[in-house]
Amino acid sequence: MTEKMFMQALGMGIAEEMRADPKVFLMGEDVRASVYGAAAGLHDEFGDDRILNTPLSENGFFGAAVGAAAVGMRPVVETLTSFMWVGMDQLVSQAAKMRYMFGGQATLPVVYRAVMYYGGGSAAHHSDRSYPVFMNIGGLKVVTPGTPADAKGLMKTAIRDDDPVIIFEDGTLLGTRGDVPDEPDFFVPFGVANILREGTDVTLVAIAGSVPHALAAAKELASEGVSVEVIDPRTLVPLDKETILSSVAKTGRLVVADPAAKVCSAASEIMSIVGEEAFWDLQAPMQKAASKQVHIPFAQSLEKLVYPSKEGIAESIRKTLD
Amino acid sequence: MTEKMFMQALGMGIAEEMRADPKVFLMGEDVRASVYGAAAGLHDEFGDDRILNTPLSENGFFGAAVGAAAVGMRPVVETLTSFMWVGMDQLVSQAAKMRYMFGGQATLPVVYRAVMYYGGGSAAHHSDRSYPVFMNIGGLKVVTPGTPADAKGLMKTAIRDDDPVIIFEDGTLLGTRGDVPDEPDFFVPFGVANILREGTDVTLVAIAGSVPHALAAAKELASEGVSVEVIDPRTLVPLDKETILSSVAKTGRLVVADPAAKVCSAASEIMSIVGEEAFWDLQAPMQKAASKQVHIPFAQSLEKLVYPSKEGIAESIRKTLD
Amino acid sequence: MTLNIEKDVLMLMLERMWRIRHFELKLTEMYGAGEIGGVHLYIGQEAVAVGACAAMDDSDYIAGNHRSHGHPIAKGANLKKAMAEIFGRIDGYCKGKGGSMHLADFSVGILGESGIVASSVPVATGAALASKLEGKKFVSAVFFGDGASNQGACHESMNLASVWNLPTIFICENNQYAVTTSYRDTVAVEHISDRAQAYNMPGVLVDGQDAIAMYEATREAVRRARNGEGPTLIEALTYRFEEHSLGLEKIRKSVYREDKEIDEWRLRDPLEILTKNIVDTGMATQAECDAVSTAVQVEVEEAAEFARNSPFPDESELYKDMFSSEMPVV
Amino acid sequence: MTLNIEKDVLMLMLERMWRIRHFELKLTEMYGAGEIGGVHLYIGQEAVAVGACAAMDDSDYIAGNHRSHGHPIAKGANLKKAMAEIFGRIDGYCKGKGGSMHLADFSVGILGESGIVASSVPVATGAALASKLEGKKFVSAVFFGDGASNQGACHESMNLASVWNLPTIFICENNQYAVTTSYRDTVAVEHISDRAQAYNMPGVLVDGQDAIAMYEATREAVRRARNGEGPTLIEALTYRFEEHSLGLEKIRKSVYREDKEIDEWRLRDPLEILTKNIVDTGMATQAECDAVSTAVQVEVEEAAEFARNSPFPDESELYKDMFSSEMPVV
Ligand SMILES: Cc1ncc(C[n+]2csc(CCOP(=O)(O)OP(=O)(O)O)c2C)c(N)n1
Ligand SMILES: Cc1ncc(C[n+]2csc(CCOP(=O)(O)OP(=O)(O)O)c2C)c(N)n1
Ligand SMILES: [Mg+2]
Ligand SMILES: [Mg+2]
Repeated sequence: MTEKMFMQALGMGIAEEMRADPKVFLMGEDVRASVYGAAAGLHDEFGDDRILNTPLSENGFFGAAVGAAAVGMRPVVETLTSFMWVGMDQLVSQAAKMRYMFGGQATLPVVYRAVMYYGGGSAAHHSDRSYPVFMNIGGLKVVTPGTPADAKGLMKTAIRDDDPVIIFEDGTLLGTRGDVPDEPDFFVPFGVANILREGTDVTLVAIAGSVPHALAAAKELASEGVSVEVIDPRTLVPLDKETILSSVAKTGRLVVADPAAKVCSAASEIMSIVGEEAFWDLQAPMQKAASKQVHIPFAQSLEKLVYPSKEGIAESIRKTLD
Repeated sequence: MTEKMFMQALGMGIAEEMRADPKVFLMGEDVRASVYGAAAGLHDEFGDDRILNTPLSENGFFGAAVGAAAVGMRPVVETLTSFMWVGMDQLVSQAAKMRYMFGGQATLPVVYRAVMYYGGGSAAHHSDRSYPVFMNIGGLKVVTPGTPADAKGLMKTAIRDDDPVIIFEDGTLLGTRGDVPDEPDFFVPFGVANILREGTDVTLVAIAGSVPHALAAAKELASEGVSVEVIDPRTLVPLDKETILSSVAKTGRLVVADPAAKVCSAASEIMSIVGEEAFWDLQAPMQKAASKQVHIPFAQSLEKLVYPSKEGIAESIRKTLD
Repeated sequence: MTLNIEKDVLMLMLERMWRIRHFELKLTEMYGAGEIGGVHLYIGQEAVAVGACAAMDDSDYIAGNHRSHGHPIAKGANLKKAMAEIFGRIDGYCKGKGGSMHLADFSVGILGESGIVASSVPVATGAALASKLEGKKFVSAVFFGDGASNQGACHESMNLASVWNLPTIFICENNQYAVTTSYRDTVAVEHISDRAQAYNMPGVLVDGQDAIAMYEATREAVRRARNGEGPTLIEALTYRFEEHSLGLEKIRKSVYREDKEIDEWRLRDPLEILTKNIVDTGMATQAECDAVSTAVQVEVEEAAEFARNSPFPDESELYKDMFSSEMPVV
Repeated sequence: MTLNIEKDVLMLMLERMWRIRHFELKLTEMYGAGEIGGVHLYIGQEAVAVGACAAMDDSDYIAGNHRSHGHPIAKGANLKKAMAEIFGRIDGYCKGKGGSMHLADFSVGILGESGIVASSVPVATGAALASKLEGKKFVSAVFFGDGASNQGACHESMNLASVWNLPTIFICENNQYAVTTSYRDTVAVEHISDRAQAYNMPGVLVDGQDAIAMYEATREAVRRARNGEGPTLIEALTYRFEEHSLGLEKIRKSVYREDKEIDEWRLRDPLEILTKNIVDTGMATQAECDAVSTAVQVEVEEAAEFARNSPFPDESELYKDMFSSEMPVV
C-alpha cells in the first residue's frame, strides 16, 4: 500500500498492464505529453510504438481502436466525455454492437478512458457526465471508480476484460488521495459494489465524484445519530443490484447521489429497480440527489448549484427520515 | 376529421406548416423521393428550394440545420434514430447546448424527425429507440406521438416551437390509422399528457409504439374486472408529471410500458419520479414493462421477445395486483 | 492479347462472381415468394469485390457495408451460413442475430458488413493499425459507396491511414447513386479517387465492371501495403443493376435514373466481360465457363435448402453475445 | 510601395489587433493574479481574424473555436461584455453561462465560439445555407485550427458548402500545433489549403502574420460568396506565441517545440508587420499607430474594471436559457 493520487493510480494501472501484455497500447490526443495527467511517464517507458498521439479525429480513432481490438490488440483510448459525442457512432454502432450482431464472433478488448471534467468552470462543452447514456445503449461495460484504489484496480480489470469498457475518470476525484495496493496482481472485479461505510438507517448509493460528498454527509448524519450505509457500485454495467437491494432490505430507505443530470440518470435507474424489486422494504420515499437538469454554466455562482453536494445529499437523507 | 395513417398525418403536419411559413424547409437524405414515406408529395408541392436532398453527412447537415435556425430559418430534418449517432456532436454540443451556453442569444427552431424502425427485422444497426439518451442530455424537447392525431398535432407544434425538438416517429405506428383533424389550426401542446383511457385500479403509462399494446392490455384486463388508466405522455421533455402523479394518487399502482431498452429508460425516469414524489400513494411495487437490455437481434424468433407486448404489459399489470 | 494473370485466379474470380449473382438471384426469388425481407443487391457490381478480394489472402481483412452479400462471398464466405443468416437461423454466420446487413466471418478475414453507412471504414483502418503495430504483413481493405465517401468517417480514416502509413485499402464503389441521389449532386469533386491527393496517397480510378482491372489495381495496392508503403484509395466506377433494395420500388415515388442509363450499364455486365476476356484469350472455353455457373447454381440451391431447414434461434439465445462472458440479466 | 486598401480599413485592423493583444495581455496578468482560470490565447495570430473580419460586414456571420477571444473581438465584440463573460459575470455576453470558450454576439454576427473542436464548422455552413435559401447576400465564415481540419465535421461541411454552392468561407488557422502535436504528424497533406481541390473550391495559402494579406484573400472569398460563386478555403499559416492555454505549461511534461522556432516566429509579430506596412507606405505615422495602442489599453483597463464590478449571476438564472420559454423545473 502506498498513498497515491487518483490520477496516479490510473496511470499505475495502465503501466502495469502495459508491462504485462505487449498487446496493450495507449492512444489519444497528446497522450505522449500526458496533457490530462494520468499518462505521465508512459511515453518515456513505452515509447512511440505503444503510446500513440492521434489526430483530432475521435470518430476515426475510436473506430480504429475497435478494429485493432477485433484482430487481437488491446487498445486503451484516452478522451474526454464531451468529445465522445464526436465519435459516438463508433462507440455505439461498432464497439457496443459488433459482438452481438455478429453472433459472438467479435471479441473487443478495448478500453475508453473518458475523463469527466466538471465543477471547475469548464462550461457546457467540457463538462459532460454521460455514463447514463451508455448504460441505456448497452453492450459496453460502464465503470466509475470512486477511490484511488478502485481507479487502479478497475483500470487493470478493464484492460484485461474482453469486452469494450468505458471507464469514466471523474475530474473532481483526480486529485484525491488514498492508499493504493502496489501489487501488480491487485484487481477490482466488475459488478461488485463497495460498501464504503456500513449503516442501518438509510442506504446511500454514491456514484463517481459524489463518493466523497456522500461519505461527508454520512459522517454529518452520524453526528445526528443517523446511521447511513454508503455504497459505491463501482461499475454501473454490470450493476451489483444485490448489494443495493440487501442494504435497502436492512435500512428501508434509499438515497442515490449521482453527478449525472438527473433525468434518466444512473440514480433514476437504481430507484426504478428498488421501486420494483424492493418496494415492500421501503419505509419512505426514495430520494434522487443527482445533478440539476441544466447544461453546465460557466459561472461558479451557478455551477456550484448543479451537482450533489454534501449539504444536498444530507438534506436528501433527512427527507427519507421525515 | 378524416381517417389517416400515422405516416400521412406526419406529412400533413409538415405540409401545413410549410404552407403557413416560408421559412420552414425540409432536408434529409432522399427526402425528395420520400424514401421513408412521410414526405410523400412534398417535393411536388414545394420544389427543390424547400425540399433538400442532402449528402450522406449527418453530422454536417444536422449542424447546418442548427446554423440555419440560428439565423432565422425553421429547418425540419429527416433521419433515422440509428443515424443520429453519426451526427451526435451537432445534436448535443450545438443544438442542445447553444442557447444555454450563449446565455439565451441563440433561438433554434429546428425539428429533427427521427424515424424509429424496429420490430421488423432491421437488426442492431437500424433499430434504436434512443429518446432516453436525449432526455438525459437536456436542452432538446423530446416528442413521442402515439396516435395519428398526435402525429400531426405534435409535428405542427414542433415546427412552431422556438426550441430544438426531436420527434421520434415510431416505425411500428407508421401504418396505424386513426381520425385526424383537418383544421390547419389543430395543434397538440407539449407537456400535456393524453389520458387515452380512464381507470381506477392501475396507472399504465405508455410511450410511443407501446400505446396500442397498452390499450389492448387494458381492454383485456377490463374483461377481468380490472380498471386500467392508460396515459400517453406525448412529450417526454417536457414531461407532464402532474397527470401521472394524480393518476397514481387515484390508482396506487404504476406500470410503465416503454419500447426503449430498459436501463436508464423513460420508464426508469418515470418510476424514479413516482418513487420519490408519490411514494405514499403507491400500494404495490411499480413495474417496468420496457424492452429487454439487448441489441436488436435480426431473427424474428428473438426480436419478438425484446419489446413490451400486450401480454407482457398485461402480466406487469397483474403483478401490481398480487 | 494475353493476360498478366493466372488461370486459377481468373476461374476463381469467375466462380465467385457467379456465386454472388446466383445467390442474389435466388434471394430475389425468395423475396418474391415472401421467404425473406428486403435486402440490398450487389448485382452488377460483382467484379469490384471479387477482383479486389482475389488479390488478397485469407489472412487479410475486409469490411463492408449494407450492400452486403458481395463482399463476404468474394472473400470466401460459406454460402450456406450466409443464406441461413439472411433467413435469421441459428446456423447462420451470426446465429441469426445479424441478418443480411451484418454478415461476417472472422475466420476468413471478413470483419463484417455494416448497416450504418461508412461506419466500418474506421474499423478496417484499425485492423491495419494492428498489422503495423504487431509487425505483421496482413492488409485490411474496406468497401464503401459513393454516398459513404461524404461521411466524416471516411475523411478521418483516410487521413489516419496516411499519417500512420497503414496497410489499408480504401475501395469506393461508385455505383453513382446513394438510394435515389446522384453522386454528382453530393460529391463535390469529379472523381472520388481525386480525393486521394488530399491524403497524400495514390488514387486510382478503375473500371468496376472489369474484374481483371480491379484485381490488378488491388494487387498493386496490396503490394504497397505489405511493403510498408501505406494506403491506397481505389474508386471503382460501377452501377447497381437493381433497385437500392428489394421492395424499395414499391414506395419510391420519383424516377431518379433513366431506363436508358440502366439499359446501357446492363450491357456492361461484369460476368459477361470476364467470361469474354477468359474465352477470347483462350484461358478457358465458353463451356468451361458455363460449367462454373451451373455448378454454382447447385451450390446456391443447397444453401437455400440448408437455410430453410435450419432452426430459428431459441429464446435462450437472446442474451448471449452481448458480452464475452455471462452477465446477470437486467 | 502603395497599398490597395483604404486607410480606415488599415487603422481599424490595427485597432482591433491591438484590442486582442492588450485584452489577452490583461488576461495573462489576471490569470497570474488568480482572477481568472486558464484560457486559450490568440496572441501571435491576431492578423488572421482581424484581416478576415475587416473584409466582412456586420451582417455577415462568423463562428470560432476554443482559441476564442480573437474572432469575436475582430468582428467587433464589446470588450466589456467579453471580459465580464470571462469573469463569469451577469453582464457578460452569455450572462456568465459561457465563459471564455463560448463568447458570442449574435447582434454583430458572432455565432459563437466552440469548445468542441471543429463543432462550429457545420453551424457556420448552415448560416450560409440560410443566406442562400432566403436569397440574402450575407456570407458566413468559420475559423478552425490545423488540428480541427482532421475532423469529419470539416470534410462534411466543405463538401456540403461546395455541392450546394454556399457563401461559406473556411478559414483554417494553421498555427502548426494542436496542443503538443505538430500538424506534420497528423495532417496527411503538405498544406491544408491543398484539400480545397477535394471539394472543388479555391484553396488559398496566406501568410497569417500579415493582416493585409488576410484581408485581401478574404475580400476575394467574400466577393465570390456574395456573387453566388460558392465557398473558399483559406489556410492562414501562423503561430501561437504562447502555450496552448494558460496554465498548461505547468502540467505539460514534454517539449514539443523548440525555443528557436518560437523565437523565430516571434520576430514575425503581426502587429509589427502591420504597423511597419502602414508607416512605410505613409498611410499613417508611427505616432498615430502608437496612439491606437495606447487608446486601446485604456479601453481594456475599463473592461477589466467593468468585469470585476459586474455581479455574479444569481441563483435564479440557473434554469433560464435552457429553453426559449419557461419550462417546469424537473
Ligand atoms: C449513416 C447512415 N445514413 C443513412 C443511411 C441510410 N442509407 C442506407 S444505404 C444509403 C445509401 C448509401 O449510398 P452508397 O454509399 O453510395 O452505397 P450504395 O447503396 O450505392 O451501394 C443510405 C442513405 C444509413 N444506413 N446510414
Ligand atoms: C472534439 C475535441 N477533441 C479534443 C479537444 C481538446 N482540444 C482542445 S483544443 C485542441 C487542439 C486544437 O488544435 P487546433 O485545431 O490546431 O487549434 P489550436 O489550439 O492550435 O488553435 C484539443 C485537442 C476538444 N476540445 N474537442
Ligand atoms: Mg452508391
Ligand atoms: Mg493548431
